[in-house]
Amino acid sequence: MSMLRERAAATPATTQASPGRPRVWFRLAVTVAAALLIVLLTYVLPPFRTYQLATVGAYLCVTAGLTVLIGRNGQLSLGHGALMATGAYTLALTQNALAGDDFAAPGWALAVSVLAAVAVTTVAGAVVGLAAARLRGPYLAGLTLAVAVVVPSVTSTFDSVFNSDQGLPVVLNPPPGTVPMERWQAWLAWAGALLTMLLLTGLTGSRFGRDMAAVRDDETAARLAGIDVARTQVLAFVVSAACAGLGGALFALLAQSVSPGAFPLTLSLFLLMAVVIGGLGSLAGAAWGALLLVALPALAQSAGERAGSARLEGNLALAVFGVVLIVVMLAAPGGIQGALRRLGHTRPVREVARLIRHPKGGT
Amino acid sequence: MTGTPAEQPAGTGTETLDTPLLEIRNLTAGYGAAPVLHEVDLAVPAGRIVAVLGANGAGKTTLLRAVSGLIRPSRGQILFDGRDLCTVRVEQMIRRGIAHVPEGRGVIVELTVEENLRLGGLWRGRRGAERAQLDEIYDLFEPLARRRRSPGHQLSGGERQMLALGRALIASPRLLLLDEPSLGLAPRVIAQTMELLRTLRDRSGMTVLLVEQNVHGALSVANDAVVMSLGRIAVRDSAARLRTDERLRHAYLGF
Amino acid sequence: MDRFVFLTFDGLSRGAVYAAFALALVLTWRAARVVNFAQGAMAVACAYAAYSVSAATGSYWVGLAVALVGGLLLGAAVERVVMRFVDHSTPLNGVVVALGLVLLIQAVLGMIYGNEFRPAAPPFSRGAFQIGGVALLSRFDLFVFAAVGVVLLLLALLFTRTGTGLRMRAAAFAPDVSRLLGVPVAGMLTLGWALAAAVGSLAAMLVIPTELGLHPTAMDVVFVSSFTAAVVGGLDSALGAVAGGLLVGLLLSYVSGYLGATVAPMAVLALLVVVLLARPGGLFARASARSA
Amino acid sequence: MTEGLALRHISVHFGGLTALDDISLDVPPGAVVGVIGPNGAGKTTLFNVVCGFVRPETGTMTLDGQPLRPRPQQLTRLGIARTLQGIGQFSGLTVLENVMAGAGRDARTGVLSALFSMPRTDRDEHRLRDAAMSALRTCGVAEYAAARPDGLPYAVRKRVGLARALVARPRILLLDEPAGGLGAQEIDELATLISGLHCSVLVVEHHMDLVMSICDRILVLDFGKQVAIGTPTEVSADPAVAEAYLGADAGQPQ
Repeated sequence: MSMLRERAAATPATTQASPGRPRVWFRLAVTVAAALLIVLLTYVLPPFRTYQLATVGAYLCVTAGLTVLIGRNGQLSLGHGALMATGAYTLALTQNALAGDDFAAPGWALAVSVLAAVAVTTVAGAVVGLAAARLRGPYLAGLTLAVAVVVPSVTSTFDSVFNSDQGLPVVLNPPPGTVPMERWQAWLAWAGALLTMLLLTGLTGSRFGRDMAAVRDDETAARLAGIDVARTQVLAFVVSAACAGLGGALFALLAQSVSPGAFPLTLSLFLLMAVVIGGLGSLAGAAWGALLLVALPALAQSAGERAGSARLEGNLALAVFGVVLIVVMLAAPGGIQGALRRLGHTRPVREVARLIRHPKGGT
Repeated sequence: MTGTPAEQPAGTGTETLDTPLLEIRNLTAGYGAAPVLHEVDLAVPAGRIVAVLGANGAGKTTLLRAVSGLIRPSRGQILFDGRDLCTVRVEQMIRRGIAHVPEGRGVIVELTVEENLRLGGLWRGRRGAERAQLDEIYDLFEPLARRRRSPGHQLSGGERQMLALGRALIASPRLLLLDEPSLGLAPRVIAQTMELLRTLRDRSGMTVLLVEQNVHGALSVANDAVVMSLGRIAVRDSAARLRTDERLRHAYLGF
Repeated sequence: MDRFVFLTFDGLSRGAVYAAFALALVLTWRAARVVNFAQGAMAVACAYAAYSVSAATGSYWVGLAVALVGGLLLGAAVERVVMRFVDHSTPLNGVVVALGLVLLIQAVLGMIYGNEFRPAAPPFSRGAFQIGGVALLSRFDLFVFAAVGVVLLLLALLFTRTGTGLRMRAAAFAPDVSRLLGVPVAGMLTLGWALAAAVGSLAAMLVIPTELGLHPTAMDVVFVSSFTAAVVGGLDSALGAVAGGLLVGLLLSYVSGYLGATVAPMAVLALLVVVLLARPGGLFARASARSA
Repeated sequence: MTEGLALRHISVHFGGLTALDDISLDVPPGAVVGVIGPNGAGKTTLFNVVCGFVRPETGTMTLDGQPLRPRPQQLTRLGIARTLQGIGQFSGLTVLENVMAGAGRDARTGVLSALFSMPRTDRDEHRLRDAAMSALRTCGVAEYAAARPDGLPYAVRKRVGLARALVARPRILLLDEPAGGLGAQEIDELATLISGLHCSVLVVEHHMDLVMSICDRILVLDFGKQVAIGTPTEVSADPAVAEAYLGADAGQPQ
């Protein structure tokens, strides 16, 4: 029974036992390699595929932030579509303001408006996050849901600024030369995505990532370990909001317009689905999720076209999303990334969950 | 470390005549991977009160939870009236004649006194306990009669104790599992509770498995007793003999 | 003043529907500790079935019966087939699965009926009675009040006067103790879901004719309003849900009437934020009654 | 000035229930103080008061003479750490990360530094990791550093919890039923471990052998009241203690 006798013989464990985070230079190398791969792809793929690739990159910004919030910190947000809209509209407004009458924005305007988009969304995220830190479970879900559905209402009420349902145009000029629009968009989107991933791996690999997981797993124990629960929750929300703002700004650049129709409630649900299916809390899972967000509708559309049914076309993707979401939640809570990681050694998840619910063993 | 294994089976004081009402054989059970009970053997003859004593964490509550099916044993057998209990669902236990008053009494505080009592007889019929049964309980526990419309959370500890007992008695069980009925009660109320158990046993032949921290209260009414320590039965003897047993004091106080 | 009176009655009529829908959310929450985010989609599915049957039979009432029975069955099915197997160790899981159901149900409805609005006629005139030149209530409004009132009454009777109601409450408050007392807790859970879904279907039948018509997402906005109502009331309180529903109905009516319909969702959000920040457990949340 | 932790006349009521009634207690530097009593005696409430989960209605607390009004997340900064009665571990983190999570106050860099992976953050991580490993070694569970806590034996998990408290280098360590769920031999080893710690310890425990062997002083509670206080010998000789445990009509066993 006693494991403690073994201890006497056990050599002090090596520190390499801990996974920790990969060292900076390693992550930089991976980022550079990924960037090279993306550039290569943009030269190989046809324009439409390149555009899809760009969309994956834009989605990745959002899903990466969202998976940190939901998976790492256990806070549910259904309002990230609205945060994306915040970023997108800020980008459009800033850029149009800088562009002047002839829509010829100077080169630095793009950088300024993307930064503005991220900054404004970060502030919005801080506001929502401060409220969210007081709320738990369904109350938090409900509040963020109300945020998600408020977008069209805001754009219609302040239509002199946001121009109601028509939305705003976004001008994007590729740099002069031979870069076609799609390739430029893909570069921009992936620059944002890779930067996001690089920063987030740094954050989640540090004590802040650990604090987030601790708060998620046991708030009381986290407080006793000296972790400021509310501050950690607000931090997670702010970070994920900044990512959503960047993603939204990139979406505006891809679509070259913003309108409330681009940020419906279903977008927020899709994002949630993507991070759940990809694998909650894992940044690699966020990449799977972003890929799915682009690939599944495309697959479903082509299936619908083949079936020759207009009704099927749009809805098949939704149905598949829904079923996959339910099945993943019931059968493989680790998502794709979890399944990949578990290949080899399985863990009886339900057993573990039961243990958590009855922590006190004895009478 | 604590006590010595019993040399004789339970009930050495007065011999058992036939098969015990409840028989636990070689029971190992717990939560998740870690067992709390290790190879427990216990026989409870019909019409007797058996006290289960022991310090916190000894496995007393787990033993009761295993009998009523709230946790499933990983090894061993539990026989009630000679029939296996391990395959019986928790919801069916009360139909078999087993009533379990759990740790913390299990009064549903959101429901009124009368609703809690009706719930005790609900397994029999459509509207729960009959008027006559309720009146019987109110006769037995007069304070409850005055508070029949009060929600459970307004009751005092003693009243909750009465309600929990009354709700179990409405089912007219053959075996009553009681988990620390004296917890948080004044000595006078504890004495009344033990007196009631004695009456129930003597008048209606009810069998009681009584988990207690209040050793002397429990031993004042029990026929036999076992002392548990670290998930095993360390001592078993007649209640009368255990009252003055040095091992008992040691199991609780370590000195 | 006339306008204020009209808006008040209109708000109360909408509020009654929100109250019913919020009550359905509370029923599920109390039975299963899950906020059923799929309740809107489930209710719309029943409404589609109802109007299909109405169209085939020519009778609104047969359709209404179909909606109610369909709600019972769908609710039971969702609990038995899906929700029962969700790991509820964190509230996140139930919410995510419910959202998956939303996507699935809305997609299936879109495949069957198409994603355009279909007219849904009310059984009674929506023209308002005039009293002293002031438009007060329509026949349909009266029908709404009557239907919601009957549901409230039936639920109140069920929970306070019947053994089944007592079992359901006991199972929700204390599952383990209830099992020891012979209550089939799993069955009560299924029943709770079934009842909640039926009440939700009724609410959909009452609100859809006053909106643009049938659409797979027709209940999304109603869900948000009703959820707000349930939260404002405190998710555990049936009375709170009714009060919250009427409050949200009135708020929306006044805001739409005086400030414009587009402002309404912002008003709902504002109400939710104010209430949740002041009382994170809702206005009618009881101080934790459980003590050892 | 009183050194160490001092509680004076602490009272707590929950509704009509008296959880703590005028309790005073000193935990001097280096001492091991035990709190015992039957179920519901108020032991955990006493801990919750010290940790700031429960505010006492009356009474004061001081730490080294300074008034103490604790908030749970600031405890470690005050030099107080507590283990939890249950397991209270972060199931999503490894054992090492669990312990590192308790060492946050050793970190010197902020969010921006972490976002941009500054070398300073790396150095922070190394420092935290070394501290955590050394705490795990002290508790004899270093070989489990890379494992998830969920699959581990109960005794190991209890020790990981202890390591997480120790890594904050507390001056006062609160142990909430450290022996709960452990076997006899594991309890003996735990006693050795606790006796070797270089801090004051306040321990709530049911297991009498452990309490009697490690404590310098023992406070006995029953129904929120102080029944006895003194050295293990004094307490075990006090008939009121036997009565609290064995019931009202407990005679002195011969």
